[in-house]
Amino acid sequence: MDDKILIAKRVALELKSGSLVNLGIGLPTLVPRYLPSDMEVYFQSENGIIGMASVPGPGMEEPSLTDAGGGFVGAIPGAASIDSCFSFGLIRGGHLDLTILGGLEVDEQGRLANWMVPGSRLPGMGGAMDLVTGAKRVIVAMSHTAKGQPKIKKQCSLPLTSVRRINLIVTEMAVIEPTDEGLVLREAAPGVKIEEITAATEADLIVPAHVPEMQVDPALPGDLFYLGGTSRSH
Amino acid sequence: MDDKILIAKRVALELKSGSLVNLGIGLPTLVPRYLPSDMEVYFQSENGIIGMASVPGPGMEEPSLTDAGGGFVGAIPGAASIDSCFSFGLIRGGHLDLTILGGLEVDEQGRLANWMVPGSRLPGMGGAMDLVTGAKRVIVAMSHTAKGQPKIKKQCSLPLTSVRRINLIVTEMAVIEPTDEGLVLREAAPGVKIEEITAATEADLIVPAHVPEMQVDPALPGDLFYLGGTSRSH
Amino acid sequence: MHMNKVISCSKAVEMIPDGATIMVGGFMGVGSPHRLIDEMVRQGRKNLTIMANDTAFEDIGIGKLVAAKMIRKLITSHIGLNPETQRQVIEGEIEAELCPQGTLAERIRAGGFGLGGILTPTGIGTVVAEGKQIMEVDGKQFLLEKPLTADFALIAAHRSDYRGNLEYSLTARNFNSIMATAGRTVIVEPEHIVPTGVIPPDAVATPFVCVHHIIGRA
Amino acid sequence: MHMNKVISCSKAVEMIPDGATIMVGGFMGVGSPHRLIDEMVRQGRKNLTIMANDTAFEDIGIGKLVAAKMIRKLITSHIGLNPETQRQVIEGEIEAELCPQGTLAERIRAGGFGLGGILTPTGIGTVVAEGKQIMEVDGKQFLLEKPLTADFALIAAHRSDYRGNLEYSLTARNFNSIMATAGRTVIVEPEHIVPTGVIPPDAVATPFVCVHHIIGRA
Repeated sequence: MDDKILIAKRVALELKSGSLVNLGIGLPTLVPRYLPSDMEVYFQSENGIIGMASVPGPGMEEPSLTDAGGGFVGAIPGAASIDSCFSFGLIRGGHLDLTILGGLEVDEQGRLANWMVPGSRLPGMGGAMDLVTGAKRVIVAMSHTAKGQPKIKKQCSLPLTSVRRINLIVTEMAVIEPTDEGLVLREAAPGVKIEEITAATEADLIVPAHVPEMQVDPALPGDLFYLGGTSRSH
Repeated sequence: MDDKILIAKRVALELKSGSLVNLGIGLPTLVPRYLPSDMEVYFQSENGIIGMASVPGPGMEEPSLTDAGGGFVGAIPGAASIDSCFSFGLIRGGHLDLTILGGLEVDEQGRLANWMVPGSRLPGMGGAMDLVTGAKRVIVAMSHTAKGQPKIKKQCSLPLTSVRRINLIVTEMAVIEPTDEGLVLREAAPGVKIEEITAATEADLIVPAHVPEMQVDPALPGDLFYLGGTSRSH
Repeated sequence: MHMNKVISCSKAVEMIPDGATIMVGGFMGVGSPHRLIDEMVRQGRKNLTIMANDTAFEDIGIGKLVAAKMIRKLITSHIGLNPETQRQVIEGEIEAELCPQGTLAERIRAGGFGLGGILTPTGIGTVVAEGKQIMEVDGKQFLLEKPLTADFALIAAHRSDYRGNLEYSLTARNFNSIMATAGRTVIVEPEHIVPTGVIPPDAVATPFVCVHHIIGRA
Repeated sequence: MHMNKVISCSKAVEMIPDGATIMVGGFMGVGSPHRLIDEMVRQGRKNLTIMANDTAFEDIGIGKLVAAKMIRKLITSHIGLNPETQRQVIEGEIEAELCPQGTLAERIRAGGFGLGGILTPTGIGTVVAEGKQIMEVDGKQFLLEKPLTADFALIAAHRSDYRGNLEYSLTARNFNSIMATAGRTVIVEPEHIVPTGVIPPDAVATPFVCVHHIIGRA
């Protein structure tokens, strides 16, 4: 199974019916594909729509209905448009149940760095700092390593996005939960040994006596289908 | 001429076409009656309407369209409804060109007290503190004295509404402008002597060599016609 | 299929315990949730902390909660048209915190939107500033006023869909849309309930995610 | 009869001097005033301070102002999808102040609504907090972020009436309705202009008193 699809399928299990969810650009937008069809989750795009959906079909793009990356999206019946103050009011005010974000680094205290690489990339934080600070629950969905180097480190070398401790890290190797005691290894991906995970992790991991295997449904679709996903014509 | 009508007619001369104006309860709501018919002034009611007008006629009251006192009003074509944050955002943010308010006392520095009488009346400040602090221009329209006692005093004995210096005081006796130098007597009402004004004023008045007579049009209607004015059925 | 948030007026009020902190929408009774207020009186709650722009009139809107002596504490901007509220406040039966109207609205919004307070010029140099922190920003003085939240927000709307998207009508909007962000449980009493999808996204003044319960037709 | 606020795009841009501070609406080009931006480029303004959520793409929206090297200073939340902006910032041609998106939106609103700043938890403990005041309110820490205003706000809307009441469409609203409160001169570029009275009071997202000029049909 593709790493990204594995991560997306596992993260999908964390979503609850009736909740309001914000998805970061990239990998997180794969997650809606793997929700049970009877589950109603509401997606917020921070540029101003609650109830985001995919474009209903080719030719039905609407220039005034896009996601935070500028890609065309659709909307569910009963969607609501809001301005940027209201959108971030919901985020900052604790109305957002969950945000799923990519990560560059997470430290041993569960703090995320995901918005800049000094000297080389200066994208700006966009909505990431508000999201990580304000959402009720933050899940980081990312590859376990980058160019062979661990991304879960004792200390972040990159600037932090927020000092708030995130709630869960899901990678292609493991599910890890930051706690008061430290980073706890909750699940290992199918076929991945615990020694492999600790070797690929710079931070200390607390390894419980029993670490269950990550359970995802291999029968669910395996193609990369992103919410939004329809690029603009630029 | 009725004192209130004299004051309302004089205040009406201060209004400018295209401006946004908020009227306090009572006397100030007489003012719109005396605007030239070719002048377009927009009235805000702080409970959430811009473009307030009188009820178009009997039987055309709308339960959801009222002024800040709960009386029925109407709306011009192109009126806009806003929530209380937006309404006071306009007031505090300097978007309101003028507010016309009643007064209990004004001090020698031009500071208004109009919201409470300790020990006897505790109505609450409602929107008055925001209005006096935030409006670009504040005109106090009030009787010159109360029970024979001056209301324009060296010091207010009542709690201040704001430390902001108001822009003009209009009474049935005079027009007075608070300035850096003090309270300047700008106009005297028809038939009122300057000694009568200074005698009815506790604060020091700066009296210029020439004090013109207050000019109002006696031909304009003389009946007490309040904007809003239609009480609710309670 | 989506979750149905509609409940009866009596069930809604049963959720509210004595001593609760409650925001109530409306301005002089216009845009107040009148059925919820009547049911509160019928069920007889006490020791309530009420946050509202005003207490309307003695026999209208929030004035009925005052008349029934259900209020222990009041955070409000105006009680001048309700002599019974003034009497209870002056005689110490109700503890009242008087707050300028624009400040009250912003404090509720700040509570709903996760801000640590507001910095307003309103009230500087007056009794309202007593005991509060003054902040100087770029040479101007502002009063720090703290955010407000509540256990419940009881609001009125013109229309709701079954998801809880709300539209308001004219001056009946007032504090309702703001309080909808700041109650931990938000209960709306709409004049009409319409099928989801009937209110277009751009007409929604309060998005459904802020609304927990919708009062059904009587 | 009421005042007609409609002017041509070129007349509007002629009002804007070199060195002006300008808020520009839009999010990745969606809901930006594209005709005004094109006219700014055509008339060739320089040394501008631009406040905007992002600089879109190199050939779209605010990206065109970047490409034409018209910007001296930028207050924004995101430049990641415009490599030319990143280049100009990294090479010091543009002075950039990066601001979290929710903070940027609130700072603009604070400027428009006369608040002394905002108190936000966002940015505490990060580089964003450097040099800024931390306020403790009831045991929680907040960053004091200052209000923003501008000489001009250039915004886009779906419909305007001749008075300047505005409606927006879906995610094209974004920063436009907020900036409409914070520009000393607010110029709107609507997709459609309709007779006054066509937009009902409850559908107005920006009331006419905030809007100074309306760009007429091309």
